[in-house]
Amino acid sequence: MIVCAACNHRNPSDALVCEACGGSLEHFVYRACPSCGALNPAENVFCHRCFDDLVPGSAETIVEASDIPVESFVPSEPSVTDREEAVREAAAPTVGERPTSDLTLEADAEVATTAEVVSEETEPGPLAEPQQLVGEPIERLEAAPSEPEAPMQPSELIPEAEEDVLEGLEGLVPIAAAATQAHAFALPVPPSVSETEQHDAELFHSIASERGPLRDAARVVIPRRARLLSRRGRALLYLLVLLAALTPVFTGDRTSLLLRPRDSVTSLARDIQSLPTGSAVLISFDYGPAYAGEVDPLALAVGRHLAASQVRVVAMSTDPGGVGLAEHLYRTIAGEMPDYRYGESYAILGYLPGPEAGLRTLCTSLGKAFKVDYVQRRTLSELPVMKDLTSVQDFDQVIVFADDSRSVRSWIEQVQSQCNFSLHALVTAAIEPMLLPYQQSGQLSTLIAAAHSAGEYEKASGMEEPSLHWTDAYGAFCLVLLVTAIATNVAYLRTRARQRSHGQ
Amino acid sequence: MQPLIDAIESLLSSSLNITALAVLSLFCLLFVVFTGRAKRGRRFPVRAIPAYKSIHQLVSRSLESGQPIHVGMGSGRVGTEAMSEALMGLTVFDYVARHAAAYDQAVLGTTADGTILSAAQGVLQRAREEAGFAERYAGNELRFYGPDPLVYAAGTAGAITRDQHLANILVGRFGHEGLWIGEAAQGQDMVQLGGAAAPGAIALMQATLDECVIGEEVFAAGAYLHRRSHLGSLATQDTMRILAILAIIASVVMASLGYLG
Amino acid sequence: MKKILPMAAAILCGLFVLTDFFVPHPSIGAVAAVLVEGATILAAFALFLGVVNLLSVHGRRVAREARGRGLGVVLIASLLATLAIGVALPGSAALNWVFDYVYYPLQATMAALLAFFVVSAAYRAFRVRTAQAAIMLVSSLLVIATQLPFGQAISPYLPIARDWILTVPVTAGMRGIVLGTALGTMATALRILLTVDRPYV
Amino acid sequence: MLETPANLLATLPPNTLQIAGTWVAALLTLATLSYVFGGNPAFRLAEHLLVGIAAGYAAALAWNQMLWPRLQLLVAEPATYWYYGVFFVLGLLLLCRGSKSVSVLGNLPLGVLFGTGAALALGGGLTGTFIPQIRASVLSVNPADYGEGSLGWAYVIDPIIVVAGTIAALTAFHFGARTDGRLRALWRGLVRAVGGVGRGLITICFGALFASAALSFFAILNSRLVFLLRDWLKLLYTGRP
Repeated sequence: MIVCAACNHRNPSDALVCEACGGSLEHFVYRACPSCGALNPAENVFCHRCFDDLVPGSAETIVEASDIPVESFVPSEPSVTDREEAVREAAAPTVGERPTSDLTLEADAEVATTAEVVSEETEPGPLAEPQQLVGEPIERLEAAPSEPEAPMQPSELIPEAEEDVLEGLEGLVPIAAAATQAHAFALPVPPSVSETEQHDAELFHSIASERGPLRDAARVVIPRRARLLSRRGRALLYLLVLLAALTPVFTGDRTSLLLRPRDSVTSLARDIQSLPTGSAVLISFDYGPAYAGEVDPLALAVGRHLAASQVRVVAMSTDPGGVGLAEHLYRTIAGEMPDYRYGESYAILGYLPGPEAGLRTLCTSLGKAFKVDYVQRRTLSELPVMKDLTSVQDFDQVIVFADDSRSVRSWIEQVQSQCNFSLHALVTAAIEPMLLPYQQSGQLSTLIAAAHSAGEYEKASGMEEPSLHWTDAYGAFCLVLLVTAIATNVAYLRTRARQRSHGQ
Repeated sequence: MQPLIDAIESLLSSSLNITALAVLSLFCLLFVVFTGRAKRGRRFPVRAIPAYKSIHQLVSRSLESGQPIHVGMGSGRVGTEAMSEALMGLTVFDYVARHAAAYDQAVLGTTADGTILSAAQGVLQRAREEAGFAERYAGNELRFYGPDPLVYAAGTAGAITRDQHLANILVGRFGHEGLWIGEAAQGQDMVQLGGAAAPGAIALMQATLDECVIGEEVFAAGAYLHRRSHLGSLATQDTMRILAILAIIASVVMASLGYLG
Repeated sequence: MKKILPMAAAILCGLFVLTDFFVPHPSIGAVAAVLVEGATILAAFALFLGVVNLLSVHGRRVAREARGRGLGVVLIASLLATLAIGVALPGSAALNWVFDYVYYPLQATMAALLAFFVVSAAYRAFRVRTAQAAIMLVSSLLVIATQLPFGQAISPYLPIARDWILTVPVTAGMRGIVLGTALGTMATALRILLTVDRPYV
Repeated sequence: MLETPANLLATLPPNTLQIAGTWVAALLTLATLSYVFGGNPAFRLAEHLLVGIAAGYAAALAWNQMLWPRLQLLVAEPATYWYYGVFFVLGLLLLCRGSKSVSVLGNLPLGVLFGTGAALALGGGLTGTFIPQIRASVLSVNPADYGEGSLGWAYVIDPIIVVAGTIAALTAFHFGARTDGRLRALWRGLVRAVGGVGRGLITICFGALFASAALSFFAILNSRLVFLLRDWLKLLYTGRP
């Protein structure tokens, strides 16, 4: 019985494809035990659970096989080399007709051939490769079916002892007497061992008892690459990165004077600058704590600019961690500007789960998406800041801070395509390349990679903070990457040269 | 009756939906035909993908050496768009777990999402039951670390480096955490394979893993491992690919000649 | 019954949600929206399953293994404490404190480790053994060089060069990957909807 | 029970908590960063703390934002929100997965999840990616559309690269490898050649994404160092708190 891996249907042992679902039975050749139903590897003769024999008749085979030495055994044809045939020949005279076993044999042979049909290909085939490889432990063993394997060992061992060598030896040694008497022998004196022999023996012992590295098994599959980076080399690289990050502390961040806002940054700053007092902006904090380090400085710069321009801000998030970040950020801004009050100047609506479906509701009604706000748990209409703001269309600008291109795409596809407004995406540098096409098509008004834009934005908005912009560090980091690239190739060339000289 | 008429009217009113519906019908038709053929055992030769070949070998080696394989299924969530990637992780786990179960050996699966965890629990329990060792199904062979991707990375890297594993297979929805796990386990000298569909993730993973499946290849895991019926979808994808390319060429020619917008 | 019911549920839910994509009708849309919302509810329950799993795996570690017992206790205690504070006092100062001073720095620093990992990965990926590695090295270094913060000061063409690389060859490559992925996603989804694949029974 | 310590905390001056928090955060940051020098007990402690807190925080959020509000709606207006009841029952069935004996009950909610997810993936993949991306690749390659004379020829290079590159990259994923017959062999050779070009483009794409991601990670590392140096050690000049 072969059990289908896909649908668990139990098929007869000669099936090639599952009777129920049509799935292939080629890779999973396991047999179900006829008595307890447990699945067994194909090469098992006995069930690994109840120890019943898996292939009907195999048990007798073995019983009879074990009888072989007792009866005078007729050795099989010495010329037979093929293992399978030897097995058959050996089994045939003793066991006699065994239709079931032959059937499995043929079936298995067929399985093997279908495998080859798929694999016959000029190029290392499709499912071909798998078969050859997985075939090694499972299917090849099956092709030489496990069932007659047991009789095989006696048949290989016995032929040399054509007669029973122990015949007539009974009673030669009086065991009972020997057992009751005290031993009269002294231990044999060990022969004197030469130093070389001693050394050899120790060497042999150490080799034989040595435990091989376990993962060698895996490395057979994918040859072990010469370890590219030693522990020390790795530590050195990491130290370089750390030093690169700390460069501005030593250099005083001189290159930040060279910092010039890019066009996209300038245009966003201009857009915000041109907003009249009292207009409203929706900000979505679609990033988690992991990437906050990158996005937060830019979000803070934009938030301060909005606060200074007296624009109403409504914040929300489609990332569970984003609400906490928004709150933290606005606590900072409110701490700096005493007039900036929650509920009047800004509000945090909360977390909107299920990006696609959730965002779609923003087009119709904010109140439907957010029953209450996040901080004061009041309904949205109770908040003064929400005056005349019922849906996303009522906002003058929408700014999305994101660390996942999917969330920006949801904003474009689910919200912006439904109701028109200008959408600014301020994202991590990692996802910026994936969103560039949307900027080109005009769906995104602005696309800014956050990494080092905070300083640029501060310059563009004229609200520069007297702090380091860390620009030296980025330059140093580029150098580190360049050094890495050179180092790895130099190391590579050296190993190759060494190999070549070894080869000669 | 009225809702039906409304529905048909609204269907006809949008051009995108007609195109989409036509493409979908074509896709379904091809899918049914090719899957039927694949089920009947019709051969469909496909190119070799080294990583899947290695998974086959690794599983055999794992059974011989008794060292478990770790399958990381990532953070995709069933019930959302990310289901497809998550399902491929589950398929690879299914393959590894069934082999491990039939030889009564250990396996480790990790995920960052509860829905995949519950599906994987079903897969593992079924595999153990079928092998006849239902009692060997223990909760700690499947682990949940999450739900944040980096939390998953930290938890998983810790789990696979604590115990000796033969190989680390990461298939499913991954982001930057693929790099995290790959590099953290790098010193452990275990074979690392994997794949993801998102370009941003795979760019990092292929730099750190020994072998990698890229983009669409991830969705072929079933066909290359143990599900012959999945070959039908590969044939469908190939046909659709050719049609899409022809459509692009034809439209580009039309657009250049000024017939389109 | 054990199999039929989940299969029927899968097909039925799938059909409703799929129809909503092609037939923009309010009543179908409402059913689909309920199903999608229901999926998020179920995901929330699944999260609790994950928490139970985490507790049991580490509980077992604490009970049976000598190694790492203390760490297991730390994990369980921090989990239960955060859960208790979060459920009992949502939006409280205590929860904010845990978020700001424990959760946030831990996660952000885990992400910061990626800066180190990316360099050691680069050491492997930038080794020019194949043509592919060479292409990868060149394109990486080009993009890195062109996105320097003071690039604009060095040459106004650097950002333009970067935009060209990212909008022409990279867009082409990415579009190929994305289209292929879409094909794979659709085929995988169809396998579920037509019950060729049934991972849930 | 939890109220008392919360009240106690509230009576402390606000700065105490902040300073204590900064110290805790700084020590945890250092513990995590110590992984640079290899695995060590401090990192393992940070790792376990993070796993525990993340799970607890997410579970609390799921309860507060997802389950509790809907449960209240269900209790308040069972006639309108009856479907929440259905999903709560399904959710409880899903929890049965945790136990070996009743694990089968979890199949039904998983069926719902897989069905919904498959439809979202199919619909989203088709209408969100497949068709729009094909449409986006339809660009005119006629130089006359881009400008007069040689200017047009210069500008037309980009759309040609994009269109041809998209086709090549898509071909790189072709699975079929049938080689019987001369025509098929020719086809296979074509697919392989075009796919090779596509693979090159994909690698360029990977290189660019790798570089952008590296920049992203480095920015995060910087922010942690800023925290350590400015907020904790107060070594750097601080313009504002």
